[in-house]
Amino acid sequence: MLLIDIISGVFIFIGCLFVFGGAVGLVRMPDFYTRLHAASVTDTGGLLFISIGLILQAAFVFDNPMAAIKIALTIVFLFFTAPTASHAVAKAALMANIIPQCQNGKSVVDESLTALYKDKDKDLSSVLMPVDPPEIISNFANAEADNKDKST
Amino acid sequence: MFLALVIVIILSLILVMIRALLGPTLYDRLLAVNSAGTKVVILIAAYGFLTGRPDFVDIALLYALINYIATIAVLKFFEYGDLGSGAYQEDDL
Amino acid sequence: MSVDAIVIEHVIVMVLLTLLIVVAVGIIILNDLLTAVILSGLYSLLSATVFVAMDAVDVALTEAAVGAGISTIILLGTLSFTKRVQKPQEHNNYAALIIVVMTGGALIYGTLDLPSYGDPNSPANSHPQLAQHYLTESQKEIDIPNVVTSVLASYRGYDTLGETAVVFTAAIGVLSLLGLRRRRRKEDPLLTDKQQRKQQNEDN
Amino acid sequence: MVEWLAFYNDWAVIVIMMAGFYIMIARYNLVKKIIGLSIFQTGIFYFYVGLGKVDNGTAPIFLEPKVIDESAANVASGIAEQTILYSNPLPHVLILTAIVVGVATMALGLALIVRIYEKYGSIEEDDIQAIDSQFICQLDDKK
Repeated sequence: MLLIDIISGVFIFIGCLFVFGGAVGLVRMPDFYTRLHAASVTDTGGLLFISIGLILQAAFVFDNPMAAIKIALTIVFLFFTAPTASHAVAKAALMANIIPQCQNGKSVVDESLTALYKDKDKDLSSVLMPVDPPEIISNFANAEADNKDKST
Repeated sequence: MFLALVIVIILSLILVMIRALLGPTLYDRLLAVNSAGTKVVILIAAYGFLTGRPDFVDIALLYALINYIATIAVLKFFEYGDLGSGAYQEDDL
Repeated sequence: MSVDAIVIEHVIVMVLLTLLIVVAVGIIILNDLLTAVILSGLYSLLSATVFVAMDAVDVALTEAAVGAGISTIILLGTLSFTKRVQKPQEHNNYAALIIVVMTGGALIYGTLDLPSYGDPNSPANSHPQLAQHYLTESQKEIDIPNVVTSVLASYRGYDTLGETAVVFTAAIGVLSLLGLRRRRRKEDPLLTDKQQRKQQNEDN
Repeated sequence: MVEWLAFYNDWAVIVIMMAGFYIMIARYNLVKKIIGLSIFQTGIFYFYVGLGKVDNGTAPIFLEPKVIDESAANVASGIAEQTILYSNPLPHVLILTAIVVGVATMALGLALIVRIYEKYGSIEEDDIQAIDSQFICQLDDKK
């Protein structure tokens, strides 16, 4: 009994770390997509670990196998639904022209990407490739030049 | 152990609620509510263990499904401005 | 369970109710209707947790199915037929605030005579012909382990019949108001490309 | 527990109810009013269900006798022969009915709002009243 308590306690502790870290990330992250990343990944992981701990407790300590089966079903359903919901949120946000940002607040992706993504007739293979590094550098150079112009 | 679990989940629920209330865009709020749904599922399951009767996990099971349905309904509304498939009307989305 | 367990349960209920107050205030302040609908979904999620913490698991099940599922969906359906943005209000309504504060003060004065939360000897919990009868006799009389089900379906079956009548009347009312008619699709030049493509796909 | 904390739940419930009440009478948007109505309702639900809660009690679903013995053995404070306590099932039944009726009411109100929007083109109360008064003025002019 003690062994089971220790094992499930370790699982629940790991899950608590995941869940709490995800919640902190949801508040602290600067951008929608980073928040999405923080929330969805840690929710799924935290749920998995906590549920494993609860299953161990239900099956061995509480002697209630039905509850263990129900928690296992919860894991199965949430592993289908939670990533789907996260994907749907991300897709809807991309459709609504919310653009991923990088450190200095400048857009990583060209705004034309989202416009092209909506237009399904065009060939997306060229767009979905990452933008050429020289182009990004030139974008940043332009942005810095703009900033200097504004400051002067 | 279960008490610590419940406390951690309530704390993270508070954090998630801060994002749901402050979130600059609607998608932030929706993401926060979706995440809160997952946390509520864990909270209900853990509360059953805390009070010594883990029979009530089926509420958590139901919640896991209902939360998904609500999120998808909201997203469908975002994307098409409508819940049905027949009328595509212009609105001020 | 010891005294500590009671304190823990009380504190959990208190914290959850406080969170509910915060969400309700958020619904008051924020102007976007879609935000209000999303927050009311969050409200239903929290409220089912409160019901679980108050030992009302059947109520929590119903609230989960009805509050979080059906209410959100019918509110969204209404928003899809009407406007999404609430008109911003210029003035705060101080008369309404005064009325609300006075009503709340009167109600709080009324609570001072109530039995405290979780009192097993309160009149509602110790009445020999209601709660105690259901708890002690229903296993013999009806033989269902869930007391709520036996009270709902047998002791108070006419209540449930009346509830069904009310729901039926409401369904008739909704159908006669909205009808089964289809909304006519307008050929609007302002439709976005995606919606136009969807429309074409449906026509083909 | 501290004396005044015994009433904290009731007061929180009253604050929730008053928040819903404030939305209903101070916000002009009709959909917002319906949301406020549902908040007011849930405040009443918490009040009823909270009245039925019994300390040390569990949900009113009968346990197997074996579990009763185990939980009695688990009680560390040494109350060996204590019968198990259940919460009051009657408020739960009433609230079950009330939730379903509340959703029916809400659906009816939302259907009315859709009809109002089709007629008036607005779901703001002051707009609707302005249109109404304009209409009445036109009738008076015709007379």
